[in-house]
Amino acid sequence: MADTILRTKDLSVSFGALRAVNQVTLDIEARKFTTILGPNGAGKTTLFNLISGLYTPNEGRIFFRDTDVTGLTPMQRVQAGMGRSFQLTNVFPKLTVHENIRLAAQSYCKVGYNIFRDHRKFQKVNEKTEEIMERVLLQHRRKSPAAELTHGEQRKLELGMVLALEPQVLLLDEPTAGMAIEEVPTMIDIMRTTYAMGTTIVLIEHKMDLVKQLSDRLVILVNGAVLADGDPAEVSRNPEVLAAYLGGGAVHGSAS
Amino acid sequence: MGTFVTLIINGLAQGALIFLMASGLSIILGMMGVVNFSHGTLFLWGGYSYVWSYYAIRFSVVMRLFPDAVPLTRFGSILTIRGVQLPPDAALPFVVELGIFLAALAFAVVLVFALGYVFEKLFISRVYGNIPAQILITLGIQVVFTDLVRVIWGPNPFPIERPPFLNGVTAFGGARIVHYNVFLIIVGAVIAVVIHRVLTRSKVGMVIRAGLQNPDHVRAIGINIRGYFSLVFACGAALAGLGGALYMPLVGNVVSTAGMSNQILAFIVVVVGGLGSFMGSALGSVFLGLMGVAIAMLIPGLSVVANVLVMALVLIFKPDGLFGLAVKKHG
Amino acid sequence: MDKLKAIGTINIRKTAALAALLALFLIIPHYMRNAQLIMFSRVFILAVYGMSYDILRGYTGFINLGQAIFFGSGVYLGVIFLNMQNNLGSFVLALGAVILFSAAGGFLLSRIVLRTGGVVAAAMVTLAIGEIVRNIAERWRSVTGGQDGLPLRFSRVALDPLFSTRVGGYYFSLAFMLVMLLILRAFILSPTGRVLMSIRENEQRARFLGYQTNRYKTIALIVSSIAAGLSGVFFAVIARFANTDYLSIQYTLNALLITLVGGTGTLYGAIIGSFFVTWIQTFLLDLNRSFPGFTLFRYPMLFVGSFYILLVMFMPSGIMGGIYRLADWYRSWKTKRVT
Amino acid sequence: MDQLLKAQDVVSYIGPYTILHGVSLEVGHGEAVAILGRNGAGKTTFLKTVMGLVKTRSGILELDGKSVTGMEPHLIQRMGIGYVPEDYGIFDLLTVEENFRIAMWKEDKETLERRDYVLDLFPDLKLAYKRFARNLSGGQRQMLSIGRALVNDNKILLVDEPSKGLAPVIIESLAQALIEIRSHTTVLLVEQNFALACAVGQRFYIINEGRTVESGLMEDLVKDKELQALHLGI
Repeated sequence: MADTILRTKDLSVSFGALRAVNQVTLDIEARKFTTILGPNGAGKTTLFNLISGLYTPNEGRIFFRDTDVTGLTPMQRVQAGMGRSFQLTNVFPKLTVHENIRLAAQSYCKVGYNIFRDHRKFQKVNEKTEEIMERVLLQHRRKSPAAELTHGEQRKLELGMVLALEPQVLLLDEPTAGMAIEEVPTMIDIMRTTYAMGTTIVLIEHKMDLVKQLSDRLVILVNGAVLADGDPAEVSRNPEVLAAYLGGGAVHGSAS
Repeated sequence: MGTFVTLIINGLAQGALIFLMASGLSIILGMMGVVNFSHGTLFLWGGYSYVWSYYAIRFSVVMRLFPDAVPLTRFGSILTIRGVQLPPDAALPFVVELGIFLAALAFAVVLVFALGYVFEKLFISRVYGNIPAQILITLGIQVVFTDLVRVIWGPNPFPIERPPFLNGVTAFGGARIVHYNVFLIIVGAVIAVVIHRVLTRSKVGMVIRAGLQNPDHVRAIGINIRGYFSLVFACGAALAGLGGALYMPLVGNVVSTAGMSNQILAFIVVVVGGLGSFMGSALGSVFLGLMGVAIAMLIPGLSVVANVLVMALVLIFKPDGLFGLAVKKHG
Repeated sequence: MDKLKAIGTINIRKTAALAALLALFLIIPHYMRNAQLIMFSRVFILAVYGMSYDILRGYTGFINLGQAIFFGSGVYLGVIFLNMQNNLGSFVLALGAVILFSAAGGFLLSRIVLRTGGVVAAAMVTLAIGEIVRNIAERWRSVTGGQDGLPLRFSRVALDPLFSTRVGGYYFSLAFMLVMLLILRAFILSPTGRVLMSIRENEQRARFLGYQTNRYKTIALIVSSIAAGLSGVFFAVIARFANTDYLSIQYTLNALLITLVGGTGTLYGAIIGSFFVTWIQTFLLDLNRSFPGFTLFRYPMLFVGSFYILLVMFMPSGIMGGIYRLADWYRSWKTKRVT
Repeated sequence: MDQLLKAQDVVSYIGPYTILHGVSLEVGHGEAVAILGRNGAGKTTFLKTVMGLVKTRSGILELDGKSVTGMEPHLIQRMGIGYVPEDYGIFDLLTVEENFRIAMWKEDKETLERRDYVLDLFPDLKLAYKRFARNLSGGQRQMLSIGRALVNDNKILLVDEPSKGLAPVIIESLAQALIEIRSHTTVLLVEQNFALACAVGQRFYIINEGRTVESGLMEDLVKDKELQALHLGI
């Protein structure tokens, strides 16, 4: 059964004269792995920012599980079950890995408004934290401040924090960006397990090779609009897509 | 009707004074991202140095022209402020009085300009980009230099007079028009026009407008924006100094707490008018001046809290200020 | 295993040192002159005031320039209540009143300040509000005594015997500081405290973890206001006098200076900061007494303020921060030598 | 001495983070060189490092044989670098004319001639000359940014991702303009749009993880599909 968990309808946003996202209508199916691909500046991250509530659209609506979430704050969307990771690593740099994940787990367990009990005494939070650290393979770095992690480890931490919130839909913005090549496979593994556990994943990626082996569906975004949408193998053979991806169709002829 | 006119003129005069402070504060905030918590001190230094130099110059001029003039009571501590009583039927010619007044104003403005320049070079330039440190350091300067005023000129308030040629009242219809207030309005309007022209026409203005948006880009096109920072900060200080110098004769006595209370008015204007917007601070000043006078007349008990109340309401209902930001910064 | 043992010994050593320090503080008052007793009592109380500020600045990064509103109101409420009835009951009433007042004030302040979002606007607004409150207090002579201030009418406070002497006051202040230290420490170690820390680090991220950051900031503001208010009530008993200075920007500056000296984000630092600030102010006061002709000494804020400016410029993480950094450096140097 | 811009093992940092780990490249007089690489590889940071907007920890950065490390950005610019930042660096509160004037070192005859040349190159700007820059479209902003960097007697033009967020038609006209510009000015171009990079650049460098990993002639890269796939993800 193809039930839609996340839906955007005619979503548009402009910054000054630039129309960054232009009439995007997308149905994201539950428990599917959807990838959004596109050249730099195609509006992928902007689309995520609209969906997660960081920007307000000029036109269009966003639905999550049939509820209109267009007017909700980012925080309310997180609480509703939408999780997102950031393109630039966005963790708490001075706190340890354990504390970073614990904060996310604490939010999931909803014990934030506890003023006088020691934070270490919440069994449920502790268990959750350990579980997530295991899942993103960071147990051995638990005491390191996040700022001291390698870039790849920070990306895993970032993902771990999102996972701790147990979102129903996971928006991942280039989780492997800037990662050393040897670290990429573990990241893919983490995404695979998460997907296998029943989470719907929407991924923004740049690397075609990585995308083909993971996704059920491929959406190509160019100049803020959907250019192609469908089965990964098919879409990636689409000549229009190839042209766009290799340069927006511009400057052919003069390239030599 | 007469009362109404009086009220408007008084309010506009108040607004002009607040504007002198708020415009500098607002431009500095918009361009450099610095909230100058020492702005009130600069105002105070403008006031005291004007009063001191006015009396000092007048004293020596009168003593030279009229050897039988009588020196009057002295105020002050390290530096003293001494009045002089002219012999009966004697008066200084208008030109001389005007000269003394302008010289004292110029002295105050130049001194405060220099003070602002030194503050920027010595303290503020070290903490650009570090907002908490800016707040803390300028607050420290405020406390120290306000106490320094008390050390130099004594802690007690004392009365002063306006220059005689501005010290009149004209009855017009039912209205009592205080000449000094009209003078303040003219000064405020002239300064507003000058600032506006500088901002829109000159190279300095271009750099300021560009810097409001992104100082890094200005540096990357080959402009030493740090130099402009010092200049703009010092000019903002000079405006505050001018405000202080014109304020003291208006209220008729010199108090060392005037710096802080006027700084707070300026803060309220900047918050109400929208951070970093020149037009906002101009309109906000006029608004606050008129409102202050109206409330002082209608509900005197409320006058202390009214300003803060307005600010609180604006923040609750329109957090970006009544007149919005000139530039929305992205990110 | 070795590591665990090492942690154990450090803990035992630490506890022993703390116990010794506490014993010392319990014994010394019997060997001190009145002036020294008063000074130490002030140190303890101002330490709590400093901690209240640290909760804000150190744990949320929010700069409140109206903190003295709560401290000063505490002093006034203390004097007013004790002037009505000079006993322990009325002291407790004053504490209750100040908790209500500070909680309400902190909440109102958060409504106004948190709307603007920025540190800059918040600082400007709190400064304005603080000055207006002082202004009102100055004009409301029937209650506050205006610029003359409000003395505690009974020269000897006929409270609990503990309280009536300067030694009693010392113990009261010490106990107050210890209790507040435990409470505030528990607050910081609570889930709420952790969230506050994360807000200081990266507020947007905290929001994306599903935390309503403004609510947490409101909680921090209220807790901090209450702590400041309570320290004000205790201060009233030691100072035996209330005036508008306690509401003024100078007293906010004192709190800032305490956290600057002690370093932010460490409650203990406030104790050291408070020692330092109280000592330097007492020292300057003595100087003024010894050299009455010298005008400069009549303005202690001149020196305090200059010192403060230098501190912001050259030791932004505070004296304690500097010491921690030295300790870190020493530790790494030692391990480097071992390996 | 015949290298105009020379970078050797440049390491730069922002706060506690090291961004560039060792970038080495050379641009000769009159050359057009493209820097390629994936998102977040450090291309933009490299240009910012050249301009002094990002601090250098170690390494050599020279323009025309003179070291520029540790210099203030405005002094580096005055040594003869025209810089077109990623987000255009256009001042919204200034008119197009003022955006030109603020960038001019002096308003002499040659400078004004260069400005007129730029206005001929980008006729759009001529039409919008008295308008405020905030009313310009994305493409016009890019043109203004490039044009503004040309009004001074620069030795080299640094252009950061001119194609970003622009429509194909506009990218095409930009490419024509850049090809025209490279005939008289040295150009260092950072670009992700491979076609544009190929059209403008004669030589290339690839940056990955903050390091230069490959370099060569552009025509060789066009043929080498394997290298493209490895570093550019295409």
